[in-house]
Amino acid sequence: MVSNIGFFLARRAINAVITILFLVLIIFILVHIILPSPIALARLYANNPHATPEYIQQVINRYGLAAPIWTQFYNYVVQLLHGNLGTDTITGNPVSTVLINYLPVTLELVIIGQVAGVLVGLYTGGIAASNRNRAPDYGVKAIYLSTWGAPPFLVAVIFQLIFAYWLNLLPSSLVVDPTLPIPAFVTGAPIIDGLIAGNWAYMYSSIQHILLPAATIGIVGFGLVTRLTRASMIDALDKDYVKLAFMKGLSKRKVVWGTAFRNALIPIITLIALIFAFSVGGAVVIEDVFDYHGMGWFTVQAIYNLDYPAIVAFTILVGLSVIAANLAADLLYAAADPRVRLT
Amino acid sequence: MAEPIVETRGLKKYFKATKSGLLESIFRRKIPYVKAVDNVNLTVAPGEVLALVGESGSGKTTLGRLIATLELPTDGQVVFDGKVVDKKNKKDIRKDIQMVFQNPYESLDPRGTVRSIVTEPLMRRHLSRSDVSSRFGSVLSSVGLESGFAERHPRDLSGGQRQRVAVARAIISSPKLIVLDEPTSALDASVQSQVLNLLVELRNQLDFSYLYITHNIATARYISDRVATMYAGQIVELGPTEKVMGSPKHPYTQALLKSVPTLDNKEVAAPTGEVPSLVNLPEGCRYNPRCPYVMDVCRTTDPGMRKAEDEDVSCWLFK
Amino acid sequence: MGLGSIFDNMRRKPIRAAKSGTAVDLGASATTLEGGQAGEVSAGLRFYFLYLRKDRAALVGVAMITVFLGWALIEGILQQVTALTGNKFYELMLVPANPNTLDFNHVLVAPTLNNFPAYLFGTNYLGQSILARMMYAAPHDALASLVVVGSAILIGMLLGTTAGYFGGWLDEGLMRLTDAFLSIPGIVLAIAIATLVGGGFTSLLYALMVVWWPTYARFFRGQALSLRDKAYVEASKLSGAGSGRILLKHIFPNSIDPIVAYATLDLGTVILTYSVLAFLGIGLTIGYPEWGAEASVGLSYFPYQWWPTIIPGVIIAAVVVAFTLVGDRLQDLIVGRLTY
Amino acid sequence: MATQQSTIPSVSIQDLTVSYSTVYGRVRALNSVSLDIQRGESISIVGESGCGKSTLGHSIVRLLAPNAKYDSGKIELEGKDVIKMKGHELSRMRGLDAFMIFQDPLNSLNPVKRVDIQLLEALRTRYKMEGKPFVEEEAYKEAEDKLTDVRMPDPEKIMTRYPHQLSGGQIQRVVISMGLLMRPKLLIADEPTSALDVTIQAQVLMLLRELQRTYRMSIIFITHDINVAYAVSDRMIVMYAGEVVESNPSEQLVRNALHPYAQALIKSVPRTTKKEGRLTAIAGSPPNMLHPPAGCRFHPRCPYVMDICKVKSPPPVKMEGGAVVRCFLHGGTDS
Repeated sequence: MVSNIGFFLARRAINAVITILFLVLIIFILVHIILPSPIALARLYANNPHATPEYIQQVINRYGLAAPIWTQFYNYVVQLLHGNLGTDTITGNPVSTVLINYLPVTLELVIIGQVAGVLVGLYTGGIAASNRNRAPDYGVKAIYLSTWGAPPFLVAVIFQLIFAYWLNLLPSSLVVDPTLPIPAFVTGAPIIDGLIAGNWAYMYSSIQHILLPAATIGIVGFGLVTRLTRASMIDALDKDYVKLAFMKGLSKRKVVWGTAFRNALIPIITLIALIFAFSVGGAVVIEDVFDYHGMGWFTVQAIYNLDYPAIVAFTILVGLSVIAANLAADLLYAAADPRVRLT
Repeated sequence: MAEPIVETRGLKKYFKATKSGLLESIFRRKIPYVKAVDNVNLTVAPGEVLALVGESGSGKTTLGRLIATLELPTDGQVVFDGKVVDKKNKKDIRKDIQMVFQNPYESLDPRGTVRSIVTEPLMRRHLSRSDVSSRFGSVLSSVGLESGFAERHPRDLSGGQRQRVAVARAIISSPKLIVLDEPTSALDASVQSQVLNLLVELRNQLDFSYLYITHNIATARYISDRVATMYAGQIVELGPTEKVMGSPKHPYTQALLKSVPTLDNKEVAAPTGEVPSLVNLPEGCRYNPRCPYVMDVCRTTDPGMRKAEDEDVSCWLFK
Repeated sequence: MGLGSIFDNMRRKPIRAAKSGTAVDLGASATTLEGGQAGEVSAGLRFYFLYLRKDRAALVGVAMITVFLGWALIEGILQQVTALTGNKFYELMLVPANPNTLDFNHVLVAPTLNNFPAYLFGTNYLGQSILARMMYAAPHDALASLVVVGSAILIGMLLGTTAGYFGGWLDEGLMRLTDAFLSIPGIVLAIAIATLVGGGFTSLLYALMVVWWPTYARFFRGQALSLRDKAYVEASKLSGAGSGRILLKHIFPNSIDPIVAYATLDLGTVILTYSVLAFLGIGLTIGYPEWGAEASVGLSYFPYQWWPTIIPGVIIAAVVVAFTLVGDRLQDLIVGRLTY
Repeated sequence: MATQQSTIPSVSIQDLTVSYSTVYGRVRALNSVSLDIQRGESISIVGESGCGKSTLGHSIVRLLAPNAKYDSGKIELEGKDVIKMKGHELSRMRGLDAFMIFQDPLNSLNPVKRVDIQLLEALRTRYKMEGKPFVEEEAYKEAEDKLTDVRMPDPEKIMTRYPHQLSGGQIQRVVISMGLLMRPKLLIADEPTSALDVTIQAQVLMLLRELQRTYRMSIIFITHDINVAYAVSDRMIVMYAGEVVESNPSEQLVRNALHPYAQALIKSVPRTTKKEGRLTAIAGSPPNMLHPPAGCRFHPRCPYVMDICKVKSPPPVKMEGGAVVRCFLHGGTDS
């Protein structure tokens, strides 16, 4: 008999699949509502302004743009399943190759930045909640309000100003020192590839280069996490079992972090995907300011060159990775909360 | 005995214990049911106050909601004024039913004023404006609230005042039956007796019949003519209040009365064991795991309702 | 789906008086008003103002918001008058200098007090006064935030409340649809839509409107779910009210309060996203300055001339923080988490 | 385990005043409350919602809400003033000197930890405080025995369960056994049975009476239900609007209460034994703690109100039989 947790995860997996279908449907409909006529669509796919009518007609036939909308949707999905995301107009090669060597760079940056932001956010949120309405609470509130409100490019620019130009501690842009030999492509993420290839110089340089952008992403996600943690911790601290923990003679530190924080963590786990999406959104701008050649930077170039296929593909990929992140969060949630595991 | 206002015949209400969707049907996973109300037969005569006494999980609130047509039964029937309640006619049957709820802080719309809340039941009656305001005035005074309260918001009222407004709303459309779901259990002792007195006065003046649902036996004794004690979804004893309270016959009713602390006797005696889970109920009589007089037959077959003098008891001790 | 659950668990947990006990004794966050239920926050604007007045930081936030929205309104009307009459005098009346005139002998002047107030924030690489351009561009940001949040509330209320109230397949469908939208970061989806639709302020508005409504749909769904079981809704059903009347009379009005707090905070987030998109060069109308674009253009002269990027960034941050501050405090109040 | 017979009272509260700062202003929840509890004595504190009984309970073990403040007064627990305690002293007091259990069984145990871990956690701190080495098996055995002491059916199974798998009654029993493991000299129970069913409540009340006799612990039982208070305590304290209006042995209070509010409270409770005519209700509604009435706080609702009641607050007057009452009907007009 499939245990209860099996049903919980199976239900979440089915929800994820339906959500992905909706995701693709949304993008497809958006493209087709905005550019209803086959000619406009063809110009999108061809994407050279002075395309001749014959060339456009050729494109219409090749992509079957004149077909009824449902068949177009059907083969759009089939193309997607085969990983064929159209051709990238800047580089000319298929979008999928563009994604393969740029997306891992962004994912590595976002994950490192987010982990840092979340850890710091959890700690400060906890501190703010356990010293409610006293100095630390107001201090933390001031920090998270300003970081929440500051545009990512402002934070990026200020970090560059302080650490790169004045203190000259860290490089102000690029993914890695361009002069160094590039290790074999394994995962596409610079630090990990450097590690696998044992190319310490390359790895060290890419760590140096990632620090500032990652810190900026951390700051962007930090405000959201601190606010959620503070709210969740305050709710947890009001519960009777926290009072009971005090009654057992446990010290304030043990009660706040051992009992209350452990329970406050559960609602936050469910929001990992939301924080991840928030950080990826920030990454687009941050990579542009730091000239950090990841998928975000590439998207900004794609905006200037009206490279639609790349933009649409990136949107879908980000959506898929956020849904995957959410499934992972559900797993963590089931593991962390016995009420889900053993109803 | 005049025609009963409301009667239930073999009434059952089962809830799905787990979320049942596409997934469960694929794996044909047996969905356990919570048997909240299981084969209940009772009647309420015009102008009578029937009390439903039971602990949490006994199904008394669900039974109250079934009779108030807020829920439709899984099996069996609710017969109101001779008409069997179903999806179609439940809307106009509701004209003659009103309800007062437990939590005073959730029974009144926070954004409404006392006037808008109390006159809401008359919306469908298309009465003239003067009719509505005159009825509103008389109803407000009969629940002991000055006319100054008309434009106030629920948040400016105390718990007791809010329940008075809820009672006013219940009687303004002069219904035949008012279902009172633990109307005073969320109130302080002193305010509780104010509301209980009010309910008794209104019943004597305007001759409504009440279905009074409570876990507090003392209030049931004070207000009701007949009382039914419920346990795990079934009525175990039903009869005149003085009889049932004075000389309870069913072991559970006896245990219930002995476990209530009062100012007359300090000693409290409690039955052993826990309230059974409504999903996998014990075989035979549901009280057998906790009953001091348990016999073999109790562990196998359900006793069903039996006559004992002018009471109905569901227990093998009686033939 | 955990994604939107931040909005699901925002709906207030009903305060269940202990089964046979009375309301919570004068406990932690009690606001006992004339014997009212502890923890019951009295809705209504009177209370919000009373509360905000007591909180200095929130007062600063309210002041900044009024200045920003007030100026945006005045300048916005003046710009409309100019558009109608064709006479540029009106829109430049209150602006310290003409935001669009090029002045090559005052290029990249650092912020100084001389020629006050034009050069208070210095000039950009075309010699245009940054202060004038920021003031001139304010109406767009204000309009964008009000329109986007307004439309999101409308769409969200209609879809979310009906889905939450009626439940069943409608609810499941909406949940999956909003999950799909929420899985794409707002900025990324806005980029995709805006580039597809093509340039201009209106295309950016459409993009943001499409991106913004799901959050509010989840919010209203959560509200409807918790309100539909409330006793006063059941009492209304018993009085013969149909679903339509219940939605209009009881569900919508009671969903408003929590949304006011969240929307105040969200106005700031819209301005933030809008300026980031302008920074990336999306939705720019020729000849009309944008806060985000101003910072982006200044980037190429960074770090030697820091002010063309940093100053617009700081102004954006100040406005967004003002909205966030007030919204955050209101939200703590609504959820009753606030202890003074 | 006999506690040593010493003269100092288990708890002595003198002129305690506690106030909450709320958005509406400062609400004084306790207004110069004085109370002594002898060792091994079981008292109950009765009052309507908002009268400050729960605040009094929480203030003894310093578990007040963040927005609460000790305005004045002293709380001596085992001879030491609780209000002045800091850090280590505080965590030593909680557990060894006093233990408090709470109302809502759903939140009383940490939902993410098993029952045995939570019980051992209590034992670990007590062993540390007493300087004894902590031996896992020995502690596990002691915890299991305590569960049997509280009439828990098959304790081995309960130990391995999570709180959400237990019923309300079982959770309260685990919490009580946790208290017993700490061997406190004083047990404070804040409406422990209010959220339980009548039959389960009776089981817990019988259990508390029994434990009070076997462990010679002094118990403070806080409740709004005067019947429960009478069933479980030797002496009853009646509170109204943040003040102790009467303190009297239970038998005396029930037969002839001195303070008008206490009398009205007793008369307003419907009896299960016989059907009576109208219940005597107390007029008006509970006081608004933001702007409490001047003089004696019960005067707006009191049938015997005199002019002096509207102006001056009656001082506590000692009556024979160990009763104390704050009402001008019983003297106190001269001071």
